[in-house]
Amino acid sequence: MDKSKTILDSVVIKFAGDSGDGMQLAGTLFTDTTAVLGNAIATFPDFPSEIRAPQGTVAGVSGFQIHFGSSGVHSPGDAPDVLVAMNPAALKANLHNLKPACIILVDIDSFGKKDIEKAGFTDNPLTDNTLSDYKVIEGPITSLTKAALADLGLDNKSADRCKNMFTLGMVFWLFSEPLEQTIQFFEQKFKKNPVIGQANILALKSGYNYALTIEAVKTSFTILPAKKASGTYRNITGNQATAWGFMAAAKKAGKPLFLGSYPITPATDIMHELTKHKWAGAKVFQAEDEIAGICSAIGAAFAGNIAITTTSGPGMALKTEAIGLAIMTELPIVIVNVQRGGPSTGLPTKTEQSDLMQAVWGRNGESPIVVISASTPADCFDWAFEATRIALEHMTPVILLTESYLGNGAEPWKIKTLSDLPQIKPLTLDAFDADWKPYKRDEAKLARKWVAPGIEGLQHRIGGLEKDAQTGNVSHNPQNHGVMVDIRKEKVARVANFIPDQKYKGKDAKKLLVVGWGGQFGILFGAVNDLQKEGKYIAFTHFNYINPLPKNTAEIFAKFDKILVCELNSGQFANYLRATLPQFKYEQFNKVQGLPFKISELKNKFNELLEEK
Amino acid sequence: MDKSKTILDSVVIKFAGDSGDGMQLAGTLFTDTTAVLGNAIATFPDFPSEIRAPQGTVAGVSGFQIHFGSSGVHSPGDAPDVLVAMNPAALKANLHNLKPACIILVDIDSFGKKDIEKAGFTDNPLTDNTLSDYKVIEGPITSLTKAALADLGLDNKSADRCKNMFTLGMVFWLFSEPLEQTIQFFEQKFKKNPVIGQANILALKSGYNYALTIEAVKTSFTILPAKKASGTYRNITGNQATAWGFMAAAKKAGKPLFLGSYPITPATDIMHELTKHKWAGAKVFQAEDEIAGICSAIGAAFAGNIAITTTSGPGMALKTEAIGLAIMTELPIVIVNVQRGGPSTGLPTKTEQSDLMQAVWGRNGESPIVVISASTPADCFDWAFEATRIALEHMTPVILLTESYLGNGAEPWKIKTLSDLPQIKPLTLDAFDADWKPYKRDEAKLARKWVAPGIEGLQHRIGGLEKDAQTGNVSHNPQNHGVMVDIRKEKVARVANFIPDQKYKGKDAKKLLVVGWGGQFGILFGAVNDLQKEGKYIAFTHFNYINPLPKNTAEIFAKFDKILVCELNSGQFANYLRATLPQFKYEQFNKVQGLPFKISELKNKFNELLEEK
Amino acid sequence: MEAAATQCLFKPKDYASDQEVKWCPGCGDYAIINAVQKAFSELNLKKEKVAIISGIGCSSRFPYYMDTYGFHTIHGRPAAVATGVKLANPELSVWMISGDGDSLAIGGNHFIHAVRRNININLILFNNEIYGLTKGQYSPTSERGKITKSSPFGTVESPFSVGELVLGAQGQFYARVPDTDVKLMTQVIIEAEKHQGLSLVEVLQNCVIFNDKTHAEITNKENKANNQLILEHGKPMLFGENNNKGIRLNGLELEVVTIGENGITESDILVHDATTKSNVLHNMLIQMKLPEFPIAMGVIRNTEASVFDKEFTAQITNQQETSKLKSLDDLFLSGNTFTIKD
Amino acid sequence: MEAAATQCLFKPKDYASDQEVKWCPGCGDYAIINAVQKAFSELNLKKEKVAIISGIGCSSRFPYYMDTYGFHTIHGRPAAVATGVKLANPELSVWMISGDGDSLAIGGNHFIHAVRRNININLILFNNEIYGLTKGQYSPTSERGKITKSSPFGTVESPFSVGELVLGAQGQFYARVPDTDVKLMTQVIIEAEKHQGLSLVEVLQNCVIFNDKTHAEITNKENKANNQLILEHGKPMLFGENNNKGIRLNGLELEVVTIGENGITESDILVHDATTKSNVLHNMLIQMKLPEFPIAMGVIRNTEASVFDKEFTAQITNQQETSKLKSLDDLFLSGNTFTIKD
Ligand SMILES: Cc1ncc(C[n+]2csc(CCOP(=O)(O)OP(=O)(O)O)c2C)c(N)n1
Ligand SMILES: Cc1ncc(C[n+]2csc(CCOP(=O)(O)OP(=O)(O)O)c2C)c(N)n1
Ligand code: SF4
Ligand code: SF4
Ligand SMILES: [Mg+2]
Ligand SMILES: [Mg+2]
Repeated sequence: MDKSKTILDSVVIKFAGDSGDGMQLAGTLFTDTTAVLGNAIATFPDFPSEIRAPQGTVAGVSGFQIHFGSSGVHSPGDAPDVLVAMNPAALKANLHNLKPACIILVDIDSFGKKDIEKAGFTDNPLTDNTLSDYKVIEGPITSLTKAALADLGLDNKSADRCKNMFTLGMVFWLFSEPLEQTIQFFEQKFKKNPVIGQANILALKSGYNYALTIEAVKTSFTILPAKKASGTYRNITGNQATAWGFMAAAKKAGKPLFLGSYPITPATDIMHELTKHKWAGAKVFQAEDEIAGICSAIGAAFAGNIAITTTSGPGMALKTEAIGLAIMTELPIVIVNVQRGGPSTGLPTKTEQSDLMQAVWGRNGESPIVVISASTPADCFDWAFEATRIALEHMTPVILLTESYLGNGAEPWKIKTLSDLPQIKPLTLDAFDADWKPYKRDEAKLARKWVAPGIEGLQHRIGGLEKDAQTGNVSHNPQNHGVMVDIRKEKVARVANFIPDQKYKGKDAKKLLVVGWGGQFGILFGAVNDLQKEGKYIAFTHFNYINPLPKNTAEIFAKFDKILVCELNSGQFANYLRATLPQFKYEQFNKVQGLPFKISELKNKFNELLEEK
Repeated sequence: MDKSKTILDSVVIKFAGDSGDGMQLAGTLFTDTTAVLGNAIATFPDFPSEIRAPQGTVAGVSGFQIHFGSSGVHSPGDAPDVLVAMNPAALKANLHNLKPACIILVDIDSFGKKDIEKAGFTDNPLTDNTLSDYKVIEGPITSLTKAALADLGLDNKSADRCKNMFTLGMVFWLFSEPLEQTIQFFEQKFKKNPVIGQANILALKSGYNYALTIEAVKTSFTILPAKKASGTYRNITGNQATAWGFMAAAKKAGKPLFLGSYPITPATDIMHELTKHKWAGAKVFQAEDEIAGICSAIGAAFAGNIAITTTSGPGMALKTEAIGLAIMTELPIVIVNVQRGGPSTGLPTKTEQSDLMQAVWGRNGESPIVVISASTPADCFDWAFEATRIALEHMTPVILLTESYLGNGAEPWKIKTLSDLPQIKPLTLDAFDADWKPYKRDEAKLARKWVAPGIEGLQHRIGGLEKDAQTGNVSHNPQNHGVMVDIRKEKVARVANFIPDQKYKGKDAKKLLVVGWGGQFGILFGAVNDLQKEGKYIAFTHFNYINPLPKNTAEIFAKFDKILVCELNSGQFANYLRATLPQFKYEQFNKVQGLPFKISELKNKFNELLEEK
Repeated sequence: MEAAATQCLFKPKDYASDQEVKWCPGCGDYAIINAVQKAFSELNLKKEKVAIISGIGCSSRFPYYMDTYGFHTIHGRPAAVATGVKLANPELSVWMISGDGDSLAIGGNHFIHAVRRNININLILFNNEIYGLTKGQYSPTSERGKITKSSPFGTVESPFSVGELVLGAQGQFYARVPDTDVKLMTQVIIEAEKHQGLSLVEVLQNCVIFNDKTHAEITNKENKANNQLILEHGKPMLFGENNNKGIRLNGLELEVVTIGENGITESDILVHDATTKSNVLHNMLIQMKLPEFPIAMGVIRNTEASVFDKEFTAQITNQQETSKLKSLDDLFLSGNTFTIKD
Repeated sequence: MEAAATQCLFKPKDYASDQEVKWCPGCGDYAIINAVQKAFSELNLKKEKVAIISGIGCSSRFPYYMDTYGFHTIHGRPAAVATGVKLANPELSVWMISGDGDSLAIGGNHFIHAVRRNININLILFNNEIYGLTKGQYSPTSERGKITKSSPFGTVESPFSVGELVLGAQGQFYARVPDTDVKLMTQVIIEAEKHQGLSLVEVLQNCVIFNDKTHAEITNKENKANNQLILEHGKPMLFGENNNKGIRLNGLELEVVTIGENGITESDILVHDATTKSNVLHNMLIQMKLPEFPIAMGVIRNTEASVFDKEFTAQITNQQETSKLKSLDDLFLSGNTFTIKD
């Protein structure tokens, strides 16, 4: 049977089900295939903080949203065009946020009376009028999966577990995507347990065939490949890209890589990734807590390694004191904060940008530090690399802010080879030099030299007490303290001389400048882009360098009538800008719900400001 | 012999000597006597971070400066009128900062060749022209002390230790002050070791008599008592006043007082003071670290005690995460940070105001907190009381910032009796109430009720995860999170409805408003006062409430042409104001040398701004 | 919100809160909460007199599920918070719930200090030898060589032995129980509450998701008779399917012997004394490892010593009774004061 | 800044830096630095191969006074920093200097973890049973009842026993020495450096200012023969003025006996075996207290076990040798990739 095809620019699919339903895997496998087809993609996994939240409840729903297409994919999308709902709770959790005429694929086997009640519906949403505006595809997915696997002799539970692949097969059919890559994945992954591998493959194929058989929707869709720069791509999450960026930086700096870290959601995957790569020399130390994580990194930096520590909000709080030590001793370490919802334990699995103040100012004493942030899953690679470069070439600790949204999100990464990347030149001194003093500085950067133990004649001592501006010996001299406070500040400020100018998009737009930072780049870009296409006077500038700001920042701000700072917090970057460039007036658009922006809510706000006189 | 007397308004004396020379004691005893005489006083102890820094070196000099008089005593003074230098190092350390025609009292016994070299002089400063501008009183203090005590049969070391009292005797003579109180002190203190007590008393008297005999200076001075409000006074340090303020607050709130703390300079004395007063029910828990200090306080607050934790910069850094927990659980605790020089270990015995940003913004997530600061040693009592009041009446953690300069400094305190103090009304619920919910709030303050374990039927659970706005149960709902972020912010903001208006001094002065906060009050006041007397258009406003700011702050700022924020850091309050009240332009005057401002440098800056067009 | 408690005794389920329990199906934590509720019921604890303090981890969600006062604090710090609770109100029955990561990784310091101070708190340590909540990294109790998400090539660290650490920190009460034996757990928890001072109950807990069957060799139905020695104070250390194997002291070493073999009789077998001050034998029992020895279960050490919160409070009471100062006004006016008259 | 080192052996004083030593006159720390310099000289350590890491406290000023690489870190964290140093460069001889507050109060967690991991670091713990630098508050090793600035009515806490805590945390090397015996200190420090894994040297150090004579009963000239048992591996445990008192095992308890009395001969006396895996007797020796027993000094435990930094490094080397991936380019291009052509 042939199916008529609709060719679409882009589509948003959301896989939703119980925590145990394997939605994250289904979503990831779909992403991998669609990425390989050359689509632009952006993903957004969203799951509860319990390991297996109570079955069948809305609180237990785990979701994976993917936006893919040939163009216009700047974010995982505001709302799905296609919702996969493995049970009533998954339906309930997403009902308030569906595109009109959304396709909803449900497993009717899981719509028993009890399930429906557990999800908080009073009636069966499939039979009352709840879904009348949508196209619903009902499939007895659980029973069909079991039937399909009947011959494999699996226990009930194992068979049941394959229903996500049955579903995925149906979705692949919907979007005319091939099964090969997913099949390979299972062959590879279950080499040692081929029955399970086969079961998944069989379920996948059965789902595909079932969709084909019932002609699940009148039309099925095709998405043409995106017009991307030529090159070789792979799909990558932000946390993986971060890990790889550090590995690349270590290679390009010619020093061993050390990570001292303590597990915390959503940062742990960076450690998981790095620890796989001992073959590349990565030294990964799982410390007893976050303080030991950063302190071991400081020790490793003192001993000449490229030292990293990774964490999230509460762990960052614990590292506060030790960051001060790194500032005082002017050792090059990179501190990664994959931000999550706060305060306190907050919303550990949700995204937020509310640790900016903590990064910039959250320490005792005058303790300036370089702060930079990544803006897409894939560019976490570049910003990890850049953070390391700044740390090593300016002898300063650097904070790299990413977000849960970036760390867990995925997009295609145009693969870099080592030869594409610039050399990093750490300020090491590798042999005796009679002129050297521990706190003597180079003139341009005000950085001191990096002298690791082992070199005859260069023995020296550093520490957290204020130090003499030349010898580094302990000094309680008041003037010297004043000098050192200024030097530490100026050293960080001068990083601005070694970074590119800030750019903005929207040449002739004088009316409104949208300012963003961090992981909301794609969404902000998308929203501004839409309005620019409508011919609105709107421009967009996105910051990755937070402290110091690029030198031309004021110049850009001066060009616009209104400046609107959009961020997932109550206005932290806006406040930082007020303190740093007080000559401008900043409007704010904020959201603190543990969720990314929606393009629609941004456009509303932009239009509002554009219409104001 | 009669001595001619000069009557002075105020005088600055500095006692300086080796760490082992007992200068802090001499200074304190002088202060006590002069306070009892009714003088206005302000003191500034300044000592090295080593317990016994190397004898005879400048690094080892310990100083105690006291400013006393009948009027104009707003600070410990820029520079001494009288310097006591027990050895060449003490002279060297202070030479750069003496009033013209300063009187210098030296122990010539300690001006041996080696001593002189150790201090870094090339020649003997007593015999070259170094001191030609000053009036030098040379006394063989060491040998005279020994001679005076010869009959007591003391060992050499013990006799030597009394030379500070010999010196103090001389100073008492200079200022026509009586010895009685000091004598009583020694009788009291050495009850069990009367020989040592007698030795000190004898040394004191001998010094007094020696000064009288040689007529140390042609004239000696008399300072008339200050015109102070009538009442009973005592001398008090900031740390002691802080401890007492908490004790008073606990009494007025009718709840037990709990302190969880870990020793750290310069905050430890608050704990030392409180732990003496177990008779008053103070529960003082010396924890294993700062984290346990605050966490035990949070536990105590949960259990219904008035809970405090005290620390300084690096310890504050360690408390960051737990402060977030107190914010999330909305428990009333007070966190005292006696600020010292930073960053990192920094300058542990020096003063600074550089932890403001950390207090206001230094946490992960949106974590608003009340921040207030004390401004004189004695008013630490009031601000500790007020911090407790706000914590209990608004169910919020409160940060109280003091400074090394306040904590160790002393001044007369007009003693309050418990009946002078207002009642504090904690928001407790003491019996079952069917309407109660853990996160239900009162309308005016948005505070929840304080329900300590023990009440039948009110069992409930709190924690660091985001919570439902009513029940306090864990909630991952995005909208609820947004609501809670706003409530926490608004709750802190509404404290502004329950505090007095900000005041300023200088009615008709539209030109320049000097803005200060924290412990530099006296010095700033003095400097502004001087210029106001000269008829300059200058006004002064000093902040104790930092977050929230008093409601009329913008109103005051709007009255002035220029606003100058003066603080001992690189501009933290100025930046905070820029973020909070961005409609004004703020000039800065900053000093980061571990030292308080000088009135002279402030006046220079003020005049500069006043003269600008 | 809770209905006012009635006067009658509580059934175990009366201690359950209205919140849905959210551990994974099959998690060992369920058995522990059952045992705690049973123990509370047998102890007839008043719900409002109980404060349950936890850190962060799967285990630390525990207080939400109990209808007592509860506090889910921050990772690693429950011992410090619980110390504050107990000192603030020594009348409360204070329970601390924590995981091997929470108490032995990040919280190790507060843990050893709470043990050293011997504060009267009951600490139930859910030892699943893994970080559950963060999805499966090795913990300080994971066995050497363990492959986890953060040790794909096996760990290169030796684990803590909880009991040895507790004794090394001057611990006075240590018990070990498997999550499979609710009856023993219940008994041990009751003993813990009765003991004055810090009572440490280590539960060998199974994490079905990230570390399934770690303790299986000990807890499996087939092995448990031979692989567990259930200690009872005053009873001989006998175990085995036929209860005929026993522990004998041989010099400074323990050995497993069989009654009836080589002339061994019951009188050769050590009798357990949990209350003896010396921790030498307690340590040896804790150190027994498979396959040579069975694993010692039950209350291994239960000794009397000064209790921190008691002495802390007594010192205050003593000062209140003996100090000359009676009011803050006394204090403020003591020492050197001076009066200015109008 | 340092002159280039020459090839010849170093004298003890060659290890001194140009910074003035700033401890109080009479402080026990002087003896310790002397012993360390002597030991370094005897070990012929190259100055540039030594990294000395300390926390905060009087004791922690130590690195400033040594002409080696040094790092005066933050309070309580030297074990974590030292761990990073050693893992980053296992070739270095890493020394950690710390106080009883630094390592057992705020730093307790890193301390027990460093011990557990058995990382090859030498840790010298200056135990003056007080917080010196902050001017005299009680520490976790202060004896119960101690009156200090923060305990005007005496403490109500039991102290840690350093040795017991070390063994409880799976420690493999523990030595105890008084600051009065530079010779013994030197020997012990040499042993510590030779031992592979974490070597813990507890020095009973006198703080003349805030805790003078705490250890005097043990260290006084008059008492030391009777009050110290200096252990040597392979030697009988003899002590006393006439070296005729000894330690005998009696069941599970130690006792002091006198040779020649009640038929006791040298063969009754225990012979010290520092290297035995079992820590039972080591623990008993550590627990000996005055007045019943002398205090055990010298190297009490010195056993071989897996060394963390060695295995950590070996795992990396092993992967480097066996992994199919040889360059980052290999990695980046592995798995699912797709190519877009122009
Ligand atoms: C300060 C901080 N660091 C890290 C985390 C992340 N975290 C949460 S629970 C946990 C470990 C859980 O292990 P365990 O205590 O053994 O409890 P389990 O989940 O196994 O019951 C970690 C590392 C956190 N929440 N806070
Ligand atoms: C984070 C932090 N907390 C507290 C302090 C204050 N402090 C410095 S040293 C010290 C204790 C010193 O005791 P110990 O480690 O025994 O060293 P000692 O001075 O006795 O040699 C304390 C509490 C600090 N510097 N940093
Ligand atoms: S992850 Fe493990 S410990 Fe956590 S709830 Fe699930 S089974 Fe239990
Ligand atoms: S205070 Fe004590 S420990 Fe510190 S240097 Fe002085 S004597 Fe030594
Ligand atoms: Mg665990
Ligand atoms: Mg000490």
